[in-house]
Amino acid sequence: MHASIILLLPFFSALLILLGHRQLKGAAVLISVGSSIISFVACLFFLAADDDNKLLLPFIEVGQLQAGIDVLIDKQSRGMMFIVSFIGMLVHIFSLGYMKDDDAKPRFFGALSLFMFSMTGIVLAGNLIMMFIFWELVGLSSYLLIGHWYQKASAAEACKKAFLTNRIGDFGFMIGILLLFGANGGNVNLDDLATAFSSGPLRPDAPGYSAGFTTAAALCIFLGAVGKSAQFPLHVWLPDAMEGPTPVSALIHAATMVAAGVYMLVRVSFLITASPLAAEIIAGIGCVTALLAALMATQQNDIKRVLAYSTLSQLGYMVMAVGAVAMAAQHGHVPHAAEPGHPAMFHLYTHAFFKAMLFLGSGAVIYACHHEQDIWKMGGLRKHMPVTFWTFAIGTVALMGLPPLSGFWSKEAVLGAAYDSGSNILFHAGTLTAVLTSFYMTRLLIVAFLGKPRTDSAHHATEAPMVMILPLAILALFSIFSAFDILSTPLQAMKPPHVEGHQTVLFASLIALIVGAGGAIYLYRGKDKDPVSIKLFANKFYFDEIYAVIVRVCQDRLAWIVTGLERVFVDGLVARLPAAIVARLGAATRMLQGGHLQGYTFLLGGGVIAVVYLVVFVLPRLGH
Amino acid sequence: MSVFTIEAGLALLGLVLLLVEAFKPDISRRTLGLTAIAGTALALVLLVFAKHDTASLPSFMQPWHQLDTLALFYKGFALVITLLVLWLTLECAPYLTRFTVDGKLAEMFSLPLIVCVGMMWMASARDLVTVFVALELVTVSFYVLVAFARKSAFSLEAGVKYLILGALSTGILVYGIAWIYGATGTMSFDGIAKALANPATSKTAALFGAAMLLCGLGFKVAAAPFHMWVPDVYQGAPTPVTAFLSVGSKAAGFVVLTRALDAFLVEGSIIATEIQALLLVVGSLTALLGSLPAIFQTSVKRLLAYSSISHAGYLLLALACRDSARFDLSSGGIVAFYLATYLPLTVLGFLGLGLMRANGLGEDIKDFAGLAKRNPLLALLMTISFASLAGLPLTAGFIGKLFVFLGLADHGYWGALSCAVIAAAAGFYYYFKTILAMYTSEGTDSPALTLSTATKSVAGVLALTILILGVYPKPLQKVLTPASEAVAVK
Amino acid sequence: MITLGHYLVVSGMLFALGLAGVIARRNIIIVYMCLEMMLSAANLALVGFSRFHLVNGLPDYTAQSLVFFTITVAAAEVAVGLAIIVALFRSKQSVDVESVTKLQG
Amino acid sequence: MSVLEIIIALPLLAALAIWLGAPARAASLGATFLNLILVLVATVQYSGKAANGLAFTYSRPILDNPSLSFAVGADGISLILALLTTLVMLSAVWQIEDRPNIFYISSLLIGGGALGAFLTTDVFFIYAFHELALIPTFLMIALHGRADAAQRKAVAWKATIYLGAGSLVLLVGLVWAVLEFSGGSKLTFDLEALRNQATLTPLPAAKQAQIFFVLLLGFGSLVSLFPFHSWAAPAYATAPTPVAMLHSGVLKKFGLYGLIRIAMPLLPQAVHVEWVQNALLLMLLGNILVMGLVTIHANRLDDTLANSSVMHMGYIFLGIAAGTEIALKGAVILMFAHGVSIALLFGLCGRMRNQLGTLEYNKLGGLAAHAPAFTVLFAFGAFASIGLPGLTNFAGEVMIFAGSFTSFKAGVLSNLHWTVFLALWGVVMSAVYMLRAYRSIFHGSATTGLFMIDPAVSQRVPFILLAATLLVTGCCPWLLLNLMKSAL
Repeated sequence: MHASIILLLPFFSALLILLGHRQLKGAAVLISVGSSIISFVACLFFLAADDDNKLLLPFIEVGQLQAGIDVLIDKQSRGMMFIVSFIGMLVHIFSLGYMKDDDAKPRFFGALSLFMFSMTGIVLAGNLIMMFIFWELVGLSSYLLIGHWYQKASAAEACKKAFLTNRIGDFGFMIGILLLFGANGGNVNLDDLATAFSSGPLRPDAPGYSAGFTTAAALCIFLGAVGKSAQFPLHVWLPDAMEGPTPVSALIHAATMVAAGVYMLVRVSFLITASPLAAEIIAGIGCVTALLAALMATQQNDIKRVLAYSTLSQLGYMVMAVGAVAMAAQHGHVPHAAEPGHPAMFHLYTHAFFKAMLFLGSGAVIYACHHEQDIWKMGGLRKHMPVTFWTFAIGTVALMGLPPLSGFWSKEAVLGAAYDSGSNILFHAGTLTAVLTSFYMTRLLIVAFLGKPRTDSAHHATEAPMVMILPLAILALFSIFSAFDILSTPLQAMKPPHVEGHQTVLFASLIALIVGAGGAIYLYRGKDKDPVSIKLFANKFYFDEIYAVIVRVCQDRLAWIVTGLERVFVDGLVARLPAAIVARLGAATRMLQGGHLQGYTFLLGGGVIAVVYLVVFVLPRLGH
Repeated sequence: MSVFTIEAGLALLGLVLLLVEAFKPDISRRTLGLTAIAGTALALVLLVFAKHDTASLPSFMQPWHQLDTLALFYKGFALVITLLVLWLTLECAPYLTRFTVDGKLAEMFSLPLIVCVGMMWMASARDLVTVFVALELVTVSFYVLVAFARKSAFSLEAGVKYLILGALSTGILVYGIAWIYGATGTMSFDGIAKALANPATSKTAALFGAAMLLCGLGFKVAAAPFHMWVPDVYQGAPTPVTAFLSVGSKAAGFVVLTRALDAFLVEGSIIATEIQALLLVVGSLTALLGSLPAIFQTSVKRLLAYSSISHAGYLLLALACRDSARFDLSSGGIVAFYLATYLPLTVLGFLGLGLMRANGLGEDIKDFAGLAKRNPLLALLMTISFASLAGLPLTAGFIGKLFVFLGLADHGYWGALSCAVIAAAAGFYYYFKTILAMYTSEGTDSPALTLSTATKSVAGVLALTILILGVYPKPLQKVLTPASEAVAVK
Repeated sequence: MITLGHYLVVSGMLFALGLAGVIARRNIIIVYMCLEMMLSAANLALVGFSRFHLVNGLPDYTAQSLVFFTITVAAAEVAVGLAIIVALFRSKQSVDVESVTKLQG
Repeated sequence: MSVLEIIIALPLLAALAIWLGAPARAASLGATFLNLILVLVATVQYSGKAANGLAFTYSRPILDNPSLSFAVGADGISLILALLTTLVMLSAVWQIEDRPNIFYISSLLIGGGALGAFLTTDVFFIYAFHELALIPTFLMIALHGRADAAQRKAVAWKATIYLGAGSLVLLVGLVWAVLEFSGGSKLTFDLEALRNQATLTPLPAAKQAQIFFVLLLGFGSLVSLFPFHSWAAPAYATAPTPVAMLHSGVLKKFGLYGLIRIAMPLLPQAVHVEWVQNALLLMLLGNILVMGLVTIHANRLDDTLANSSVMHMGYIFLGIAAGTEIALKGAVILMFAHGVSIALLFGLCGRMRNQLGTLEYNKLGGLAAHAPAFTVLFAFGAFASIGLPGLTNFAGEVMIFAGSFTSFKAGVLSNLHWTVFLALWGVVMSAVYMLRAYRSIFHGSATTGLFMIDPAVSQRVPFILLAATLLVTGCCPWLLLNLMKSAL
């Protein structure tokens, strides 16, 4: 019951607003915000819902293909649902302030409702096809929201890029689903798949088991997560997605949607655990993403971009954790606990709060500085916007992993998983990333908030209105306390059991914190411009440029060539050549009708002779 | 009443009209035409009520004259086409008289009656002598008809070409008859069939005779490679005569071909395989040689001539498919069916052409431009006619083609089928080209065309016939079904 | 002894000559005469076949009846044909086959 | 007398009435609206009676042997396509404004032909009704197409010759099938009888494959199966709006319908014969990949839409190549979905051309600012054709893909499966060109001088109708699937 309210309320809200926003006008905003609040309340009840797996609505039911809208209620979905509806509600409220002067407010809120609907769908999805459906729909809402200011060319390009990059991921996701669909006799229900992998026809000792298949399926599914969670090499869309309004960045491109990839990977962890190779690759990709993104973040000057790369990096962390946990499980390191826990999900949970807050904080800053986003044009905001500063600072240290804030616990869990995976590289890279995280976040805080205002807009900045401050404050509280049992238990966070004896991990994370923060303070205190300049990082390892070349060569140039070939050969051989032959024959046969009587008599006589010759001499010889 | 009496009466009427014109020169052509039309119509009515079996004939006629369903059908067919041609002549008279001596048209009303009698006779022929005589009656009359508009250089040229080539084919035909007689020792179709089924008969002589005979007949039905005269003669001849040639003369040729082939391809015939192969080759070639040169035609009349050749190809292919146990119609029946559906299409097409001429317009495709604006009804009727000629379904033209395709596929003659398909595909081009011209906006500034009520109704009936036969061919099949039984019994 | 073969050879030669004449000659009158020759060839063949095809010891006269028809028809053809050729001559002042080439294509 | 006969006759009679002088708009809107209602009622009635077998049957013999009859009857597949036809026909007719009567007449003829093809059960009439649309399509493109006279005539010729030749090949295939499956001595064109015979005495697979291939070539050229597709894109890009809507949306589905209704049941094993399947897979990959790239290369909206419509046929063919129940039903759903979405897009495209005079991407931009409703409607079409869940196309595509995988054994990938993977890449490509189009036309800043405003509400109705159909059947594809419970 609650599940259907949570799912359908935003759907109808979105439908109503998107189709009738002209008529609704201001009411559209109320509908959207109202529905988000009601969903949140319903979600509080949902937290207490029993584990369940039931069909909500039919969709396609033909033969083996039984793809309905069915909900899978367990700890993971309850916890995730809370994050989504809670942050969703706060972002709705924040947007009331942030988008106050926007002409297209109804459209914005409509798309936001659409997003809430689709994200809820992903969270509740009980089978992979349903998950794919909502997977695509979050892509759509993300597209609409990034392109909210479509008049700006950069926004228009960014939303297109986001959608297309995600499409590439979905390409793999769908293949993965199809492989599982075929192999498991048409059943892609998550519960049933898990059973099939543990004791069903897909278990490793079953007859006809194919390790290659399992790896392929796992990697294909993973490709979906690569797209959605912006992992290397499909990470390029996320920084550009910052073209959308900042609340959107907070909700979609930091806290929830991009985390959907991780959520989904944890959902299919049975599959990843079944394939050592896939687990290693996943961990490796996560690790590379975390590290690369952190490196890129150190040289960004746009406040939202820093946060975006940070998000990338943290998502990489989570994905690495997924892989690492699976690797650990393959080595027999299964943490025994009554309650299911997962470092990736736990990090997702804490990260959602502080990263959403950071984004909203940056939103408040941008709002205050009249849409100035360059941190070097800010400075000294601490005095003008104290609440924003303090919440931002809390978020920063939480992200850096300062004990005992929530980020510390989850980061330690992730590093612990990397440590347990048995791969030193993962652990070292993870630690290095932690160093860099501390470094760039401290840099951000120092440059944007401390020191003196460097421009007029920073000078005249004033604190944001209440509707924007309030969500910040609430999120700040969660950033601090969410990792403690007092919150994490009722909120059904998948906190992994704390394993004693991980001294190395603890030290590593603390040292990383100190080194990174110290380095940043040393380098950036009181600076008016960036003392470090590393082109490679600033230009994001030239990924965009490389991809531009690939697209130009592999797509546009290829399209040009193929179009030419199609016109010349296909059209030429199949259509124009026969047409030309027939036309030539027509002209030739027409020559027979020259109008000369002698020619006709000749042909007639010749015809007679030919016919007689044929009938009397040739045909009898042929035998039939 | 005996059918023979009707034929004799019709011939008499033709002669009387000829004499009346000669001795009473001031008689109006309208009177003459209406008399001829009335006579033909009466004959048609009488035919329905006449005695319909061979036994009703005088016994001396029975060896060379028969009255099976096929014969009766073709007799009716001949009367209908003659009726239409006479009416068409009347319609085109004001234009035609400009090219005739003294503006007289008498022969144009009397000779068609003679031709009609010849065709009716041919339908009943049981031996080669009768065939020859009836055929020549038709052919010689046509020499006159084709060249009738003597003041027109085109008509005269067509007449000369038809005369020379027709006479040449007559020679070949007779020579073929001679050799068939030599090989089989008989002139009657029954006897020939019997002799050919006898392995002792000389195969080479029979083959030689049959080939020559088929060449001669091939000329009449415009089979390739004896089709060269068709475009020139059709284009040059007065439009009613062209329609008559295209439908009547061709039908007459095919009825003889049907009879002859029934004999040649009889069960156990020593020359069956060769003749059948020849028919397939000639049929395919005809369909192609009719269709391909038409692609570049600019004269609609000439286009219809090529179309007529192409249709002859399909008909030959239908004849090549013998013994289709799977449908009720024999190949002869299919040919009759095809010709019956072909009649309204062609006549409607030539009617349109004649009306264009009567309104002082040309016969080129460009003259058709904007017809839809000038006279929407005529454009629609012509569209129906041309679509049907192209073989579009839901029109009569399609059913016949379907039968041909069915027969070819049933026998596994895939090569011939491919040729037929190519020819039909090319056909789409030139028929649609004419249709397109009628609807273009160019030429819409020309004056509107007006049609008399009689014209409208005749054309309307023809168009309706095309459509009705296209969706409800059952009655026609009913008429023809006993015919096929009669053929099968033989 | 003159056999059927002799008749047929002669008839064949006549026919071939006629055909050759039709194809080769340019004067329509001569062409027309060659056509008559072809008909004669056919007649000769018919008569020959008839003579050597004995029914009850007598030649079979069906073929010879056709010969009479052929001769008649040939006469009719000539009558009509010459009329047309004369008309042609009147309008073109020529009886050359090349004078009728307007209709083509 | 069956209600289906009325449904078929209505548009044809309306066309005749207009020719005779009836008010064109009123007559055609009335007829098409009434038709939509009738089809909806029939559909509801059909799904009410357990959706089993053929319904509303009635037969009028027109020839004894070979036995032909004007036999009507509908099962779920026919009804879905009839629904598509009436929907598109109503929208197409509605959006015609201030054009000569021939626009109405030809729309009605094309629609009526399609209805006849979908609702009759005699192979003869199925074939015949399709051909009925040939002349109106030809004339409309040649006379009222959107290019200079020489070019539009060339395009019309190409399409007509292609369609004509294709239908002749098809005729050969049908004739062959009729001969093989008539059984006994009597020839019959009755589809049910042929199907019964096919189940009683199935042909050897090798022979089935031969017949199927001929039918595939015939039907395929009508559906623009690669490499017989080169007529389609220029024809749709050039055709006047209602013709483009009806032909690409409805009439083109005839070939697919024929394959599913005639070829597949008669020759069930044919697609599983290796060479046939491989050939079909190659050809449909041509549609998807080659035409996908060609579409990406297009730089005008009409070109993009026309080529995309060719490309998307590949997916439906994939459903046929897979040949399983799920895939075939998916193919039917996709036929419906594609018909509605492409008709919507062509309709909007025509409007744009009328208002703006150009469809070139580099001359357009920022249209969303002044025409929000138009933009939303276009987005429905565009995202439907991308295969966004919630719009009908997705349901069809996912069923086709899933249907291709029902026989999958872990670790063994057949050609079919590889094709599915490549086809999935095509989905990415379609997103590329559609979003590029959307971006260039609606996003960005408005180009000077070129801007359009939303159509009046009454003029939006046809497009809203189509968009709503996409949404409703997209969210509830079971509405359509319920109709096909016993089909296939």
